[in-house]
Amino acid sequence: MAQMNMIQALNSAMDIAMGRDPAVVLMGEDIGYFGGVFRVTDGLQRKYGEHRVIDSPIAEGGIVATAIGMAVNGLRPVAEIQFADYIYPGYDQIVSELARLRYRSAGAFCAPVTIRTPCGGGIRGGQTHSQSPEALFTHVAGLKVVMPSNPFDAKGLLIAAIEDDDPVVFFEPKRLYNGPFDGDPHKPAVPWSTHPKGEVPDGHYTVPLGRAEIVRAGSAVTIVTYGTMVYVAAAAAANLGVDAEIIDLRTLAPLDTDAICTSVKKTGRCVVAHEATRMSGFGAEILSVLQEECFYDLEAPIQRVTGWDTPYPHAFEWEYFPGQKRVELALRAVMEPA
Amino acid sequence: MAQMNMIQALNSAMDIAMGRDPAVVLMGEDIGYFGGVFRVTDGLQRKYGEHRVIDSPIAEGGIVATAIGMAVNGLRPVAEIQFADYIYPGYDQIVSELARLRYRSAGAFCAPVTIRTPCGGGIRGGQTHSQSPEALFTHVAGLKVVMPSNPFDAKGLLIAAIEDDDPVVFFEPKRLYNGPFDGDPHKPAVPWSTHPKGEVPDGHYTVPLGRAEIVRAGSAVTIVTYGTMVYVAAAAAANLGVDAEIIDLRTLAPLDTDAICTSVKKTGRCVVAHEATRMSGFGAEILSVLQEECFYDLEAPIQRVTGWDTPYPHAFEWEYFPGQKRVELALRAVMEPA
Amino acid sequence: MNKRSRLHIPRAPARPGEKPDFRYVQLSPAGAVARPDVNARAREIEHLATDLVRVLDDDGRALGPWDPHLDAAELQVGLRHMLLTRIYDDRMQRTQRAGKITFYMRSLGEEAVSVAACMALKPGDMLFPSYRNQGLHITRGLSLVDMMCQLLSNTRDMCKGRQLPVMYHSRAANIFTISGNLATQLPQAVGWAMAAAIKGEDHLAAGWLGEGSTAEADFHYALLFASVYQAPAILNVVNNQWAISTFQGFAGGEQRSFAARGPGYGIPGVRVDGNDFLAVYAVTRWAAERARTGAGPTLIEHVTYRAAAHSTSDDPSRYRAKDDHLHWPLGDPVERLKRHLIRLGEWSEERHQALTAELEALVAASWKEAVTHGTLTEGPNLDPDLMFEDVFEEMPPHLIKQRAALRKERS
Amino acid sequence: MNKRSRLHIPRAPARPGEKPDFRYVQLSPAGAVARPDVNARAREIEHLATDLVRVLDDDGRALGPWDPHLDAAELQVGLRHMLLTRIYDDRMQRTQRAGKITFYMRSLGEEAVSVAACMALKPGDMLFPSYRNQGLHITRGLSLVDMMCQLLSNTRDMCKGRQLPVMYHSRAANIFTISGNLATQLPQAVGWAMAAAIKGEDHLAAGWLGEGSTAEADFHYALLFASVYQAPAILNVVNNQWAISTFQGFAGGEQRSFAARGPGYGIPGVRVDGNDFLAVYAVTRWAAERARTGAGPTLIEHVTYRAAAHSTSDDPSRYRAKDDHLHWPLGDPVERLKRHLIRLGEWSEERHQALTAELEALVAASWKEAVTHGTLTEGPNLDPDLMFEDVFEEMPPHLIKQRAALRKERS
Ligand SMILES: Cc1ncc(C[n+]2csc(CCOP(=O)(O)OP(=O)(O)O)c2C)c(N)n1
Ligand SMILES: Cc1ncc(C[n+]2csc(CCOP(=O)(O)OP(=O)(O)O)c2C)c(N)n1
Ligand SMILES: [Mg+2]
Ligand SMILES: [Mg+2]
Repeated sequence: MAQMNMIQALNSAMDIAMGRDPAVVLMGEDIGYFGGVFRVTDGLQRKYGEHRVIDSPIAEGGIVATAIGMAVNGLRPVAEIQFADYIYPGYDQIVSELARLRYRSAGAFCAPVTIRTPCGGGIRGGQTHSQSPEALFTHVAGLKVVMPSNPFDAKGLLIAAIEDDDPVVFFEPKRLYNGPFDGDPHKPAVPWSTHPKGEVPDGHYTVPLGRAEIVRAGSAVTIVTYGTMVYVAAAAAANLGVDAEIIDLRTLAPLDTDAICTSVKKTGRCVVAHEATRMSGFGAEILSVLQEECFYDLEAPIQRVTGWDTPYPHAFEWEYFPGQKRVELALRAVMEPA
Repeated sequence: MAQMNMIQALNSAMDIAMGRDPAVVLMGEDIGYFGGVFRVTDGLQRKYGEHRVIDSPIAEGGIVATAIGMAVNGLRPVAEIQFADYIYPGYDQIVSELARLRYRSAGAFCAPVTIRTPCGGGIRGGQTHSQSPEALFTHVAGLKVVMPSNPFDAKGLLIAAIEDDDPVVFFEPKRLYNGPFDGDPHKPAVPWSTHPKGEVPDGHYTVPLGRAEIVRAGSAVTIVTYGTMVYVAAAAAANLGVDAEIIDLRTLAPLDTDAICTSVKKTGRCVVAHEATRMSGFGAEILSVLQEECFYDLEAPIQRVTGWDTPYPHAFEWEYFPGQKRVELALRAVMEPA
Repeated sequence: MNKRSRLHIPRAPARPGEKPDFRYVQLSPAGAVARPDVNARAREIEHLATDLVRVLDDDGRALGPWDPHLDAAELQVGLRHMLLTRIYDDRMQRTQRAGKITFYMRSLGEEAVSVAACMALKPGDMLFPSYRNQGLHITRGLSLVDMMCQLLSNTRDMCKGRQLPVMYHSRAANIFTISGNLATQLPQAVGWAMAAAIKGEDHLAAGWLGEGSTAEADFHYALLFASVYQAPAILNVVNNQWAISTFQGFAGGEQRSFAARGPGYGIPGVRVDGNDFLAVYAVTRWAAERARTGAGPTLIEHVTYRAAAHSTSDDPSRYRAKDDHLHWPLGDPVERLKRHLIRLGEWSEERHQALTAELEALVAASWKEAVTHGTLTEGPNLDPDLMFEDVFEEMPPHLIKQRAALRKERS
Repeated sequence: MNKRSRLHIPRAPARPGEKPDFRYVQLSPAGAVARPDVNARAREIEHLATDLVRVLDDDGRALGPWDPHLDAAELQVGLRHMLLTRIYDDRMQRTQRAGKITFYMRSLGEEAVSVAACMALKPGDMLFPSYRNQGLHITRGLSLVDMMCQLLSNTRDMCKGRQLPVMYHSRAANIFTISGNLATQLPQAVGWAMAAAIKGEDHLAAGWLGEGSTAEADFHYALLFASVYQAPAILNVVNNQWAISTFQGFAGGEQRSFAARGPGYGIPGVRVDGNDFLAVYAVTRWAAERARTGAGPTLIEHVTYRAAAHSTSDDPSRYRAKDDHLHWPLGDPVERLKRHLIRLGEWSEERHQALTAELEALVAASWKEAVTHGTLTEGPNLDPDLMFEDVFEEMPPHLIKQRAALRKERS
């Protein structure tokens, strides 16, 4: 076991996957010689060569398209999109092609491509380095959508994603790269070395796709969340002294319906939290599933805690970010409904 | 007053808008000389010339991008995307640029672009001529999203969209172009001339954006829907003899929360219906808003009626399409919950 | 808004009621264009993007350095594939008109583009077709019955009912699944070729798209990635002059040939007479040799004409001069190869008629067999449960639930 | 996977620890390239995409047909704008290092690209810059205080706190809002130019993007639409050799110049010495005349060097040879224009020092004023209510509600 931050854990996942399977190749902007703007692929080109860790032109659409072609020819490409905010030029190839290849060819062709991309705010990145566009992918049949919240899961999920024969869009909350973050920008940064999930096995393991984790058991209310908000939610619940059961979805699609319904049936109350904008965010799907499955168990309306329905503004980072206070207000509302 | 089908009504809307404002220009694939593959722009190039009704290269991204530039230079472009299934190459320009221009420049620049695009199934178009991707736009702050269900609304909403200073994505359910369609493919086609909403004023009028319409008042259950499903829902309710209040949203974003909440508070029961795939579809947002606002009024879980979470298959068009039977089952479930 | 607008609008050479006018097509005489070494640098052979490589002249003679010197048997096979493609197209068109299939797209007049190119490649080369390359499938020997079952979305449909007619594929024959979204297959072909290079394998990838589709971003990505990584790929632009109702000028063909895009990226671009079986064969061979010897990608513009409607949903009399394809200066690919073979003494009108009859019978027999597996209106039908398969490798819980819901709905 | 891979990987000429090596840059002597008529057809002037238009030689002489023959006063203004840009950059970089702004991007060594081009255009021409064109804003006379307030996201920020530093705009000065998404502005510029043509107005649009950004689809769209409609647009590729850590070869610059993309679309492409104020001015003028006389768009590749880091978040010592910009064969734009002026007898070291001091004082004074409107850490601050404005023209109910929720959260 080693201490790893999320960057190191992701790097280790790719290292392990490349070591085991010569078909695994990496491609992306600045990922090769330089090792990536967040250094997630650091050292891998030196180790595996320029033909397996490929610097690409700045063309997200071309990256996805050629990754599909490579995958059809037997490789397992892991494509990096430098920021999730820049994934849209690749959107057509992801939605119209990557997601549907297997279906339209009735299984004759498939493309086991993993698309890694840093998402989320909290690093003063302004509106084009802070987005959380996961809901734009969960609406697309044929895609698996993953967002880890810690180094251990990040490595296990990334290996699982690479080994999976379905395409996976893998979001990395960049604010968590170096440590858990509870939403308070004034507190000193906490490194992963102080966190149990910063203990990461050196070798091969997987965290299965499609399986949520209860990161804190509780009985008073369920908080369904993922990514950075796992820590914000925990802090908010602790502040209020609420015995919250906190579920880290880890995989958004396919959704682990059982896990969330079991919990909400037990607690009868629920808050759903994510960083992305509210309208048509993934929270709406979670809420809908719970309403459909647990209606008679609910003692109060499920509350959504989200970013606002605006772009992510540079100056108002912390007013935009769904911090502890916003979660607390939601918890209060769901605990003592008006 | 004239009898118009939806194609004629949309054509008339553009004709009126172009006649009143020389800044209105049209652009798209096959829209000029040919008048569009659905003939929605028929005759307009002859009337307004090749510099205002512009045949474009097959480049949806280029169409949106140049439309933005034209709008910034004082024009009001109406861009046609030939099928909603082909909007994705323009997605980056829509999401990253069109939707955010006003915001990022603090109002110094804006782009009053209307993007028209035929959507929905029911014409044996298979997976790439049948999609309903509206939820991919409702999640994007800064866009207005419209989907009319009849000629009268289509014309009034399109004029309103063109005159609006915000960007509008305007979905046209192509199965409704020639007549209302209640989901039964075996019944003979019904023309708009037999329908009151096929009566369309010749001149200028608007149907305001952001306002839903109660197309049938009722007390037993609310059906919130839009597009083709308006007629399917009505037929299903009639089949069951349920006194349903049917709300046609018309504008999805901004959502007319008041209209749907008022109705659901009255009926206590609700079915939400759309053609798009279920997971993270716009139905999830509607359901979530209702759950948040009307929790204590609900007597049964809100039911979603949707397309399945698969691509739209050619052979199984009617098994995929959310027809009367699917709505009936949902109505039953919400009327007599298990 | 009173000053004169300077917006330039490309103009189609002839609209309905006007006389067909193909003077805009730049021609070279058969045999006139030099055939450079496959290792020539893009910059040295830019003329290939402006000239028109032709081998067959109007009298059916094969001329000049691009003559591939195929033996008669090969030419006869080529003729057969082209003729079969045409007869198949014709029959399926009528089948659609009779309401037996929902949709069809012919390749009338463009058969050489697919057939000759396919014959010039090796079976291990991967093909990424557009919807108008049925000649590839026929040349690679797909069974007509299988193709027809796809058109019928019946129980033997290779796509399990999921795709519109003509969206074939064949894993066994190395033909990629056709997309309804234009141009997407081109950078995928380049990716496939990159993988072949990474693995050190000797296969190349060839992709096809219409000239109208070159406007899409994917064409640019394909050229760019192919150039940067010198991928063993052949990128084919089928310039049949029309994209539905839109003339090629709107795709940028007015200012410059489509082949000329290549040199801009450092990729040789070759303009070839797409209705000349020998020329298409020779240019494809040349490009394949380039790819296989590590000389990199080639862009080929096939100058041809869409003699038919865009699809069964289209009526070209609304936007172009009637029967204009009869005036097309490059003639008809089947007729031209036939004339050449007759001139060589290796073919005759009689043999041609016999072959035609044979192929018509083959198509008819295939159709008869295909419909036994079901039609649109008559069973046997595909099981709707299939709708939920292949979305993912394993069906996730929410789709199992939806499948159950559909079963309930249908019960 | 044992055969030799043929995947070609472009190689940077020098990585850390290696000697800078710029032999790959194709040069032409100053004055050597002919200046064609503005109405010459793209095909006749393809050499411009390979040659390098230069006016100033190493001794500061202006040579050849592209010499724009500017008078000394204009040259002095150009020098002043370039120097101010550099001093502003330098100061803002240090300000970021001191933690007073979150982010900054310098244009060190590329000042001529923006300043000379801007001076060659008319005030009514619309500019669509990238993030490294601050010379445009400075040349168009934006107040430094306004620019600094944008960097500070303070109460006078033109963007109301919504954009990262350097994402300026000016409606009054006809400078479009900068996007964080690369290349998107280029086809927008073409659309703007199309509208000018539709309206019959005499303005042109000019857009800039980095050579790395040319890989994006938007560059292709821009060239295509500009070509098809012959839009009055100038498309500028600033080839500063690097895109963050990635050498220009990965954008396709290894096989062919970026200017050469133009001819592929029928658009003249001109390769110009981007560090030569006179050459950039002359080429821009030529392109502007083309646009204004209806001769259509022009693609200009400015060959220059990113002397600084990509941004304050970047450390180039990780990926390129140290101090390599000192070996850049085209020198420094400020130094070259200064030498030229001195040679003309219109400038001196003393005047240069005085000007430097004056501009440093101006920048310092501007900063002093800017911070009175607030900094990152000290007020006055923007009202967070502003976050909900300008999403739409009128605030819709759900945003009014969210604004109320934020007020409650902050109370
Ligand atoms: C992305 C996308 N946009 C638009 C369409 C609609 N469409 C189908 S075929 C076609 C014309 C294509 O013309 P071309 O590429 O020249 O091919 P051809 O039909 O001539 O073989 C269009 C616009 C589509 N299928 N995909
Ligand atoms: C669509 C998109 N993809 C990726 C990025 C991240 N990014 C920002 S700047 C940059 C390099 C751009 O290089 P170039 O175009 O050469 O401009 P330069 O910085 O050299 O001026 C990258 C990759 C982005 N901003 N937008
Ligand atoms: Mg065509
Ligand atoms: Mg650069």
